[in-house]
Amino acid sequence: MELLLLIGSPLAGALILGVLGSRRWAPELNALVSLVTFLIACTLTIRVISAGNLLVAHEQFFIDPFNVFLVTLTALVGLTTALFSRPYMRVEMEHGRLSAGRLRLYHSMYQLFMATMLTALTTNNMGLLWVSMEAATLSTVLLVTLYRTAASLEAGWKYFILCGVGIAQALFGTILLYFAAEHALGAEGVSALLWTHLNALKGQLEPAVLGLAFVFLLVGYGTKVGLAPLHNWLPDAHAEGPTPISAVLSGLLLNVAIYAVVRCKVLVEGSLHSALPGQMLMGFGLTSVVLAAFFLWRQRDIKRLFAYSSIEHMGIIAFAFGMGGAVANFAALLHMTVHSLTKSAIFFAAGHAAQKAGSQLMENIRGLITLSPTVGWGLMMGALAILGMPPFGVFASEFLILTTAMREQPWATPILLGALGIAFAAIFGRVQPMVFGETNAKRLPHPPALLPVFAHLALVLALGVYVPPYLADWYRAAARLIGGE
Amino acid sequence: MNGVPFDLQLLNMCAALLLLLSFAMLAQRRVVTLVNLLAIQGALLFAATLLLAWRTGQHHLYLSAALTLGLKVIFLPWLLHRLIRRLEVYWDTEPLLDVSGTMLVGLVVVVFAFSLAQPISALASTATRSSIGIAVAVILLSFVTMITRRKAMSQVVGFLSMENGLFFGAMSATYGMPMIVELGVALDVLVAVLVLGIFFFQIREQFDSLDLHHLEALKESAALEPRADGEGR
Amino acid sequence: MRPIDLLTQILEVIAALAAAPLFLGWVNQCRAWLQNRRPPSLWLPYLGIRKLFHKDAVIAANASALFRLAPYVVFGAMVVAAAIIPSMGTGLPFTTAADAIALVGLLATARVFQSLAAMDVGTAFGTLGARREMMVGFLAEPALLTIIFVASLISATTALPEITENLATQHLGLYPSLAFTAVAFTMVLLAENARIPIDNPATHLELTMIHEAMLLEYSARHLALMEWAAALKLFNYACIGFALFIPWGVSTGAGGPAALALSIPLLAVKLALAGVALALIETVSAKVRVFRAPEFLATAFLLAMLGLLVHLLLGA
Amino acid sequence: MTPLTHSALPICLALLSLWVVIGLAGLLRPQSLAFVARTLFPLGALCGLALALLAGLTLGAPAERATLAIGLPDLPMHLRRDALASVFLLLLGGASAGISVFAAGYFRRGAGTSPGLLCLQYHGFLAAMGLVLLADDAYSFMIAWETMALASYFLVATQHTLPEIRRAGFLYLLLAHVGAIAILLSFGVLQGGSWQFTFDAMRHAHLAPHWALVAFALAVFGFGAKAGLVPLHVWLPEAHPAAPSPVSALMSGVMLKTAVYGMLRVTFDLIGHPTWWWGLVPLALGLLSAVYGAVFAAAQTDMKRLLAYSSIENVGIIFAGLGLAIVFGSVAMPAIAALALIALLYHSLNHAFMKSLLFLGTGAVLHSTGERNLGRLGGLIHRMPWVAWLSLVGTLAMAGLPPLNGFVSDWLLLQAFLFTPQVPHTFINMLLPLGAALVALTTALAAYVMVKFFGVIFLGQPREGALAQAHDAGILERIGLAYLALGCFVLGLLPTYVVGALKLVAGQLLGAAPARLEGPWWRLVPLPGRHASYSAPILFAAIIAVVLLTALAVRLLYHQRRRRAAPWDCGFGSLNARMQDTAEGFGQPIRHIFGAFFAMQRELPSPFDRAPRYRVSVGDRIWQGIYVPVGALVQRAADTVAWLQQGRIANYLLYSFVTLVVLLALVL
Repeated sequence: MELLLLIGSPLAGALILGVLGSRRWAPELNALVSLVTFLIACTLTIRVISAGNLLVAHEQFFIDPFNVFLVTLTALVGLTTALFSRPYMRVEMEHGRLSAGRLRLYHSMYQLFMATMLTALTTNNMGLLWVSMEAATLSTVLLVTLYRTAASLEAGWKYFILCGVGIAQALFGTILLYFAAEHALGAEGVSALLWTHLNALKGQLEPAVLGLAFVFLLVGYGTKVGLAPLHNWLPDAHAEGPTPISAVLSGLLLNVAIYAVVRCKVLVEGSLHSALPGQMLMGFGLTSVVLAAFFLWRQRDIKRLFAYSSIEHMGIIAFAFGMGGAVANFAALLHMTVHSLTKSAIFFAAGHAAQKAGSQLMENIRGLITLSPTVGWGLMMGALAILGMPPFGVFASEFLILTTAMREQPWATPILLGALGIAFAAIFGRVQPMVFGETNAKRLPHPPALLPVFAHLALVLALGVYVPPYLADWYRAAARLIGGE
Repeated sequence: MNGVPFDLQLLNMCAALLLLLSFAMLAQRRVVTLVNLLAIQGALLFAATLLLAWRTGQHHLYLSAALTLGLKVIFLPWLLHRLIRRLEVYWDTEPLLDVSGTMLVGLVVVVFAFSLAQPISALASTATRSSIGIAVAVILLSFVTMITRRKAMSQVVGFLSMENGLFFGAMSATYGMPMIVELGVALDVLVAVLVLGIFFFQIREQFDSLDLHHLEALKESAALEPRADGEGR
Repeated sequence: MRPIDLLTQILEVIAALAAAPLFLGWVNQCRAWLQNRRPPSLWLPYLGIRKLFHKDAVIAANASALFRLAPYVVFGAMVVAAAIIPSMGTGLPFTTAADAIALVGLLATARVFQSLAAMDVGTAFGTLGARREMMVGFLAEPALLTIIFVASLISATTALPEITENLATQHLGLYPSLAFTAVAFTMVLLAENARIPIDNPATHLELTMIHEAMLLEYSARHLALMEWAAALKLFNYACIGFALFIPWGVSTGAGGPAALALSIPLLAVKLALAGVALALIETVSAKVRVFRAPEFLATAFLLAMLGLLVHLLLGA
Repeated sequence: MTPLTHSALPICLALLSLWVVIGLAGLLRPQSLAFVARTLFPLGALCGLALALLAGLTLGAPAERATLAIGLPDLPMHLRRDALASVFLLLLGGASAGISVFAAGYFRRGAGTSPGLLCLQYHGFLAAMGLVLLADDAYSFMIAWETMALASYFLVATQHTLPEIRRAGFLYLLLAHVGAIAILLSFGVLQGGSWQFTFDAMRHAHLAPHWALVAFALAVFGFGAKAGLVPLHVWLPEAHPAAPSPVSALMSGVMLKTAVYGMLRVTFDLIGHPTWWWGLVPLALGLLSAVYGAVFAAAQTDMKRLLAYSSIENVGIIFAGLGLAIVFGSVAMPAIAALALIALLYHSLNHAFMKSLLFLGTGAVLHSTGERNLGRLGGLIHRMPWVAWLSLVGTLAMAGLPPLNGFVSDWLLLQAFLFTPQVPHTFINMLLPLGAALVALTTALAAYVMVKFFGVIFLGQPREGALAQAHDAGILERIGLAYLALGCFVLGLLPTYVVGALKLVAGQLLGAAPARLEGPWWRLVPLPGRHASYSAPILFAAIIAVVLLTALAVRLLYHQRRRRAAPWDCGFGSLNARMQDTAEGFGQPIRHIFGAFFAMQRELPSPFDRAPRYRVSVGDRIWQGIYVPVGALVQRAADTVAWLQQGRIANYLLYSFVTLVVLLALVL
């Protein structure tokens, strides 16, 4: 029941805002809807913790430890982002970069996007998963082009085409999956695409077909994850859209995509009994980390910089899932959590910074700490956190991943570490002069409301020094589900 | 082809024609003709679905056939033609690779696709198992089409023909997907095209042309001028 | 601790204080002879010191307390050093307080204070002298330490009396390593005591002087103490040389009054000979430019290290 | 006593958290100096003093462990206090107490970070260093380690409006992070297949020799980067001067020692049984750093850079001692190994006090003159006698002169060096005495450097008119300086007690039962059965006695008449301040002799110049030889990679297509 509400509330919100989205109080409404969604997600979580997995609506939807924590995370970040976008978009309106109509579009699409992501997370049907992934793309494409600048249009176009093509591959992969399933358990139609069923008898699925299927699925969903070399749309889309969208794209959509990949990997590994899928993931992961590190070295646009850092971290996560095993999966899940929290926080801060400076070019952003200490410290702390500086949570997950890598894949460790070092130099060398240093701009009249930033960072910090036991158990359960025996 | 029932022959015929069409698209430069080819592709797909439905007597296939007819044969071509007329994009500029070269690549791709589909067809119990390879080929060929084109419009056409290929693949491998998925897919395609429409106008008003070389500004390979203050190095 | 040892200790310090200027005078006399000059009186250094003590002290207007403290510290360090070096007997009670390394440390303390005092007034010459003195010092000190290492490796201790006793008592053997170090030591001695070829005690030619440049601002009792300390320094170095290279004749371990009595004239003889040798060296060699000084001292350092290696190679 | 020995660890933790609380309290009224500086910092100092006392009292107590509920789910935070940790806690608390008192008087309102934030960073830094010493598993160690780096980074960047300071901070944090990565790897190797990251697991892990070697090498790299070991030293002369002086003092005096601690922990405690020739690595690097640091220090013209380079020198000496300890310890000569170990620990303690003292001295000078360039200072002994005379103590100690503390550790180290003949490897027999000679050279150079430092700043005539307005340090600053100077004296005059305490550590690390100290309290004997001995109190007393006697004699026998007059100008013109040696001039012999070390650019005036100017800049060959090329390499790689992304959507589609095809071919 909660489940349907969970998806229903943002859908309803999308409809309402589609009509009223341009009103003065629309942002508040937007935040309110997100709040409702978040509350539902919380009740759902409690329910799952107490009662265990759920299967509802003719088994079309289900909740297990793996997706429930992602659902909560998504709802949470959705809420904070809505809160952040309230003042932010107002300022954008004042700067005249947005019209009322666009704002309406923005609000309703925002909710729609939430709905699609929640569906993708909670559906049990691989076909529906695909549909909602595609829908997620479609709902955000127009948000990326919200400003109608040349750059944003280009970004949107690339986003649309590359992800569209990618997702098409995923569809074919799904078809093959369906084919294999049908072949295995006879033509019982609908249920043949239900993940739970497939998972139950993954042993009988035809390896040859599943191998092919996995390649298509990996390339398809991997495009949305932004694994190099399929990542080319990502920096553009993340950099050119409005900041709240960048935040949710980096913080949530990537998670959802990698969630899809992992779901598929579980099935395929079950039938292939070979390390091939894992190796593919690791290959993609390493490539992404290394390439991203070098791209980072040349960035001049603040949002592009952090978009590439998202690619880097997706690479790390993919690598971890590729290694598999209880610890690695655990670490990967933890990393997904802290990354989405940190990265969205960074985008909030960066958005404010760019808004103050009136430019996303980093050499135009200087001396934030004197300009507006909260933004400055937010950006600095966020950057340090994302760079894996203790005691932030990112370090915890990276520590686990690296140590596991030393055991499982010693050859990869130096590569990873080298890339991390380069990324550190690149990002920190650019963030420092933005935060510190002197500026000729005048101090701001009113400090921006950065509650979301510091809320996120506080959470990340807490996760760094202390992972509460129930959360840990929850992660462990998820890891076990993913196949870390 | 003795021993093979007639309707099946027809099906294989459709498959062969689909492949031929993809090659035609690969070669074709006129955008309008491309759209027409797309429409024909849709029509063939419709026919194939109908045949299959009639042969296997699976009712949901009739529905999806209807969907195909409505969406891919009538609506999309109409929409695209309208766009073309509104935006005056009739010709695609010279492709990155000349026709014969493209054809050669296409040939290789087809061989690859067939070898790819081999294991699947081997398992398939459907009557149309042999045409899975063709479906894969169509998908990959439209991929190549998209790679070689420079006009946004023709890329879209390639994209749609890829969807057709997918549809055909689903058809020939498993007699189509579960209904709910079919509907979802159809919906997505519809929305996608609508979004595309909006896009075209946006791009147009921005660059007053749909030529993709306008859309090559965001890149890394641009030479960086030295940063304002030499920090971080 | 036997009373005889205490006696030796006291005698040594007194002898050092008393004989140091005399030794200086002797060296000067020898130099005069060798250079066919009429020799100055043997007692001239005493007279100079006495005269200085009677004069009024003239102190630069901007001199700090450090300036006036330094002479006493330098002098004190030299006296204490004299108490460490076994010039007559090896059973010195005080030597447990400081071994050879500490001795070098003491000399360094004296040098540092002298240089600081020279910089205190802030004249061109003062700082120039201080800089050159430290330059000489940082090359000479490690050389001296290395020399001592050789000796202490031979006799497995860094306590000076025991080194001496060790070298004096065991059967007369040839130590090639000591040959090297002896040469090195002579060079260090020349450099540290501002003798030709590094410095010329007899001149005030500004561009070349080191030691005198540092003393330019001093007068009266302070100067007297400095001069006396300089004489003591020369005397101490000579005694270190004896202790390391010609230890024979000092009253060792169980040596009673007789041995002590014997050691005193022997010391005198050694000093006399040393004075002649020093004068000879200074006469036959020419003063080198200050820029060459580092090379001279580096040679000393290298010779010492060579001695070290030779010792480790041949075990002797 | 007994209650202490059993509950020392909790109290330590309490004190550390108290530091954190004090730091946070600074945020209550971030702008109020009266509250932050005059109230909180003295509290922090008391806290440090308590920590030092506690550590000193419980040095000999058996090791205590504790496990906190925080940390990773499978790896809660393990803590352990043993003799080794205690010694460094003693160092931390003891030195920081004086520094904090000084800081209380030092921090003024001005540009840059607000006092409250500064207070938080400062005390966070202290607490992190303490936690580094107590951590007993890899995760909490890394957390403490990086927090330490981070806090100190923010402190370095206090004056962040200056580009060179930002550059320094960046370089510092980057190298610190790279070093941390190496340390992490080292731990990853050390756990040796048990995949338990507690130090206990590492102690019990049995490593294959080559793996142990890898771990050791990584540790040398990681901790060397923090300690400023050549060639990883480049950040140090940038970062230390950049920070406010109390922070420079903390970094130089205390933080570098945490690297030494880590090195000892890994080598003797976690690895356990190093092979003898490993010791040659820290030995060689240490000697290199020692000479390198001393030479560069002599050539500096900025007083804080000079001290920073001198820190490199001292770290070098410490690492040389470490090398000796490893060599001797692994050829079954525990007594001498213990001697070397004691020497290096002793030197760490000494350096903590004397270098902090000097850095604080420069801080006071900086405050009253606003000048860091030696070329514009001079004659301050008249204007600021307190600072001058207290700094003199540090200067003499740093120059390694008896009877102050610097000499004791040098003496012990040389004793250890000289005890080689029994080593079964002739190779080492050859090598070590040469090392001793190098140490001697370094000490002598240090004396040179220190004379330059003190003489140019405090002595002579003021080189600038503005110096006439210089004022002496405030009362709190004086207290801090005096405290540290007193520390130098105590460490110098009562070596037997210190050595006695350090023997416990040697016993813990080398497994050798600490031999009872022989000889009376006033005489230090390096090894049982060695006849060399050194008695600081007696020597000191003797010198004082002779000095007093002489003064008395002079006073009794002669008159005390004295006149003041202008200094002797050799008859030409009047002297002016520009005639004295500048810092460059004082460094000239060094540049002349060690020219090979430097990358020098000189501008010599031509004889016809109206206003002749002589300019010389001394560059670091290692920076130009290693770091610049590496940076260029990465840049080139980045440019090459960037070519992939040309903005053409067709290319991107091609990438996807190729990827798809390749992967399909893989599974086929």
